[in-house]
Amino acid sequence: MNQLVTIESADRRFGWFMSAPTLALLLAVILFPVFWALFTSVHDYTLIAPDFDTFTGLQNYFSALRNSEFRHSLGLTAFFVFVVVLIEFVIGFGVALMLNSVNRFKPIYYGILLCPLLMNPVIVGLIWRMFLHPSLGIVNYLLSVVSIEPVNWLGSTNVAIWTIVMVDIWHQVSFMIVLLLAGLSALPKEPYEAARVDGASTFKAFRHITLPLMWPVIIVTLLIRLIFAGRPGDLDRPCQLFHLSEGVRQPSCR
Amino acid sequence: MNQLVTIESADRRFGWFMSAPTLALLLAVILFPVFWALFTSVHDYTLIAPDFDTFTGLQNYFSALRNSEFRHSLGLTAFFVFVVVLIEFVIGFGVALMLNSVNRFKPIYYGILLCPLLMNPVIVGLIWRMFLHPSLGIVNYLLSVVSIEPVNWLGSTNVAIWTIVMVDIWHQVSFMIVLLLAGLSALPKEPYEAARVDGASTFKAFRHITLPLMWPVIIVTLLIRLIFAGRPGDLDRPCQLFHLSEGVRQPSCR
Amino acid sequence: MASITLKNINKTYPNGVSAVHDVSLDIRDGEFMILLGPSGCGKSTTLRMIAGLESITSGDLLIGTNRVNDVDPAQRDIAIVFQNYALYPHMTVLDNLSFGLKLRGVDPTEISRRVQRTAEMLGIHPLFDRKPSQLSGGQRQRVALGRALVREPQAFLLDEPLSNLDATLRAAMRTELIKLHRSLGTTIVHVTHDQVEAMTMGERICIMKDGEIVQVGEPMDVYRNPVNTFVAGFLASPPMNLLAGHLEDAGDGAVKVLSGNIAFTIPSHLAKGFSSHAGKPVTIGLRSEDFYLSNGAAKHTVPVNVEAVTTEVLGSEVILVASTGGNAAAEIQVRMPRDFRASPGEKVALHFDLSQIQVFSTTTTRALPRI
Amino acid sequence: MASITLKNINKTYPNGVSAVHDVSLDIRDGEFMILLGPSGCGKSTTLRMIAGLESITSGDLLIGTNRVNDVDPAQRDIAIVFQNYALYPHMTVLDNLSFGLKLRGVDPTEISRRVQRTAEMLGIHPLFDRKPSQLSGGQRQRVALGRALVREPQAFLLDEPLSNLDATLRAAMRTELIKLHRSLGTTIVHVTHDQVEAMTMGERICIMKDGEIVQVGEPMDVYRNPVNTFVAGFLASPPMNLLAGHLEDAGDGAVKVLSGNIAFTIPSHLAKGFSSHAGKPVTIGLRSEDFYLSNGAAKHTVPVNVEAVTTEVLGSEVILVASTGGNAAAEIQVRMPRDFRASPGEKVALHFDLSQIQVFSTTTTRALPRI
Repeated sequence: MNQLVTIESADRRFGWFMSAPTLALLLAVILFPVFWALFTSVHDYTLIAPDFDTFTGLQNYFSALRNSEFRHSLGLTAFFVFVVVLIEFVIGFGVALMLNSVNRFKPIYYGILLCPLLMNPVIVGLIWRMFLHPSLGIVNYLLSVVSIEPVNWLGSTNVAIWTIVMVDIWHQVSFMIVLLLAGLSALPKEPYEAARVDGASTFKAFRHITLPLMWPVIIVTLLIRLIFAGRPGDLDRPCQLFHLSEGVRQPSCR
Repeated sequence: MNQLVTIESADRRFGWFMSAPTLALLLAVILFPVFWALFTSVHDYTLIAPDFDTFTGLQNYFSALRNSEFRHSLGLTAFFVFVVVLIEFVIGFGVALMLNSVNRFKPIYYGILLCPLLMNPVIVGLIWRMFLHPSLGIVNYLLSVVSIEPVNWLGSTNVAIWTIVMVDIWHQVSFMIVLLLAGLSALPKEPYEAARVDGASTFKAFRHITLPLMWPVIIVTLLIRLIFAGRPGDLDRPCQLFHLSEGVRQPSCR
Repeated sequence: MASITLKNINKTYPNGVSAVHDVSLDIRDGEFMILLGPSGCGKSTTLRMIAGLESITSGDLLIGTNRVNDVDPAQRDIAIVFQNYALYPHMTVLDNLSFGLKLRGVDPTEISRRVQRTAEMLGIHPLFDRKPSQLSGGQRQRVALGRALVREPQAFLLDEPLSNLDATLRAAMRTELIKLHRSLGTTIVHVTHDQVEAMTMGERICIMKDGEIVQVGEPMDVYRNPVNTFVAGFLASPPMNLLAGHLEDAGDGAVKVLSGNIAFTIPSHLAKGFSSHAGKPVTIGLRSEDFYLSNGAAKHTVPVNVEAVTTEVLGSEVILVASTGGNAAAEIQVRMPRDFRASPGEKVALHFDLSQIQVFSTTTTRALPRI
Repeated sequence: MASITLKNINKTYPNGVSAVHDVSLDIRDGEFMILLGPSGCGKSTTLRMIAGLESITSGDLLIGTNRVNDVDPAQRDIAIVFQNYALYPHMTVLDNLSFGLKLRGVDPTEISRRVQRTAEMLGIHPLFDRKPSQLSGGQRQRVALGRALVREPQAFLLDEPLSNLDATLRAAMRTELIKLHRSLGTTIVHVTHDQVEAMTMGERICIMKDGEIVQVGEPMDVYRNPVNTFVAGFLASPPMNLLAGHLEDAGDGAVKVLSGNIAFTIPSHLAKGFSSHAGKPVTIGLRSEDFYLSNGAAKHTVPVNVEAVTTEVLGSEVILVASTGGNAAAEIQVRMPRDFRASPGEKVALHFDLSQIQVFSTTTTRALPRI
């Protein structure tokens, strides 16, 4: 009870009155464009004739959905987001679990993991274009060493989407690792000792203790990644894609 | 001592041997492109003739710096990053301090603050382009109401940089607020009570307790924002800028 | 130095929870007052209201003769030592000690003089350059105490400052605080849930329960004459043995106390007040140290035959846990001399000092007046 | 049930810190053994090595007759109750209790039977659906104990399980654990830093300091015959009074003990062993309960005149803090009857029971042999 009420309530009320106007203004400034976007989306609105007498309801959404190119884009985006986040999660959780059992040099691993995240996405695109060049790239060279036919990583439409998925994973998986690792290191240590004495194998401890305790972190991590991966043009994908391949043009950067 | 050594060391060694190869591979995959980028930057390297017999040292860097367009870009970027991060920090810390004294509805504030961050940058660009339209935009309309001359927000080069700064702050300040607010809520409550009894005013408590205790968080927050703001083409600026104004062309999206 | 007066103080939180209810207490100038009670009894809230860290819902708080309900904590000229010490984590010990004086604009040479003197008194001057995280629990406790002392306030408020120390250190700090109070003569209000601290340190004890004051008095007075079973059970370790029983009129103003195998006849000169309660159910209170092995050890002893359940050999003494038998079989704890031994099931003939018996009404839990 | 044998056990951490040094201890089948010592003495590390949570650097650990140094904790068939309880935070009380049995593939009806019986014994069956975060400290403690009990292991290891409870609950759990041990008869190893727990609960006490065993023995044996000043000072509250002094030969095998104003002549039948140490500096140990106000209270009493410094009135007894005066002025703490009072500075004539005197070599801190 003492912890909850640390400031005298009169003081708190005073502080509240002082900051309320500023906060209200701030929230208005932040929210207005958001609502504006929603508002215009249900009106027949152009900059040339900005009047709202023609409420069109979900008309704009329907016409977009009737457009087959848009549907194709939407499908590709959904597929891309789902695949990228799923693979990143599996790799990320695995690596996070491994790193969590390492006690020494943790800052070094964090540093290495953050490298791709900090890299300029333009450079990421250029570098991977070099690596994946059909005839001159190092990847096809390595494949030829083990006698595998060279792959047209960026030219073929079927392959290109997977190439993009791979590069995106390379670039973003660290984000997942770092978040999950933070969650893992915040788990209490004691239940694991209790489980060991209770007779739990490493797998059972993972299944019955780590997973249930990590649920909140897992869900938040997946949500964040889904939101970011689902924002076309966000983070770095558009330009990275653009630089990766002129074959797969990015609509938002056209 | 008990807390530090929670797993039997033999077990730890075993786990380490199991995960070491995977970790090593992972780190190699992550680090290779990074080093590759650094490596090519000091060689005369093209995809057509990918041989490294011509080590050029910092030649590439110098030639870039000799290019006046590059220098201009670099200067603009540095100015932009510095101004954006500084203003965001001041606003962000202020808002975080206010929000920290609010106990109820915290999740709602967090939700509102996260709205711009989650918004598609393309839409952000489009919306603000509407708002800032020289003759039809709401901003110039509101200015005209209080008898201020309309401003050419996006056309004039001198004004455009500040417009971009403003929109970027609108879009990204929440990030700063959320990080600083997390830092503030993690501060211990007790020293403030002690300081109150010791006779510290709100300002002195801020100066002598909040600031020194927040230093690590402040530095990390500033670093993260500097890195992200300094990544041209990252997050959403390039496309947002691109959509904001055809007048200010973004080099990485050309 | 100043007196502290609480007049009908109430504390109700915005959510309607009443933490402190109609508390009135006079703390005299220079007094060492203990607020004692189990956790959640409102003792800490009361202290925090005196400090000004909690607002007062209704009632008057006076420091000296000034009503300070709405005075800022900084202006009340009191110092508080928190349970978790609440040191400034980023400041050295020296800065922790001098911060309060600096804020008040005290002259630097005066600050240095006072800090030096206080630190020497507490033996913390070799620690001046350390941060709180580099100190042991006992050292932190001393720094927190030092921070309060250098201010030379009108009163010290101590919020369970000894509860995080180990037993040896706690005993030492107890003695030290008593000596400190004796040499400074400043008013001290000390919140604790430890009955040993309460008995040994306080000039008076104020026992609280559920936000209300149950009893206020000098330690031995409260110990010998608890107003109800709560105080009786709280103030000792092992606590007073409380047995369900009832009273019968034994004629001539004497009463008979019955509980299981126990049947005491209390003569009229000890039991004047009890007789009016004859025929009603009562709770009988027998302190563990009022039992003797020989019947000549005290006046008015009566025999009590019990069956040993277990003995706890503490070295310096033995606690006999024994059953009083009968239908209302209840266990009592008895302090025995250190060479006493009894195997489980063994019959032990004890003698109880009848002049020390406490009788409480079972319905109200309040002590029956003796006279 | 099984015995636990430690043979020359060492624990050295990779960073070279030696936590436990050459510990050999025989814990008999069904014994209640206490590991007692200050924090950092290696007692918890020893317990964790028995549990298998820490590796053993060298030496042999036997449970029954099997060397288990390299046996997985799950296979050792021991249960441990942790200081912080280490309950599974996401599981209900019922799941916490049955998890260990489920992992071992015990039949569900058998699990339910055992969990039900254990929960009833501990009174936690009404809490089956709660999460640990919804339990009070005492309830968590019971669930942690229950989780160990349902397993019906060969031995229980208790790592300060009572240290997070308040005084009343701790005293109750102490009694409950003793009864539990009596009814189950299982080997129990109990780590604690509380001398009251050690004295009352253990069949034997193993006192550790700095990673080594200092003394092993029955509680009263250790209490009466501490091997050195560390044990003497650790095992009681207030601790044994230790005074610097020296021995002189008094002829006829008797010795004279001198410390400040104190001068005792110890007759030869008590002091055979002491005389060989005559002329050397010694530390004299006087237990606080061996002082009396009348000289007939024990054989061999000798007068001690002290000056009262302060009195701590505990209700059931009084602790007199007094100065022995002289040049080597030292304070002693003396247990007095509850009606004893003395104002500061008052002279008090005490009588010490000379048969209880302890004499330690100042150089080695070890007790001088009495015979």
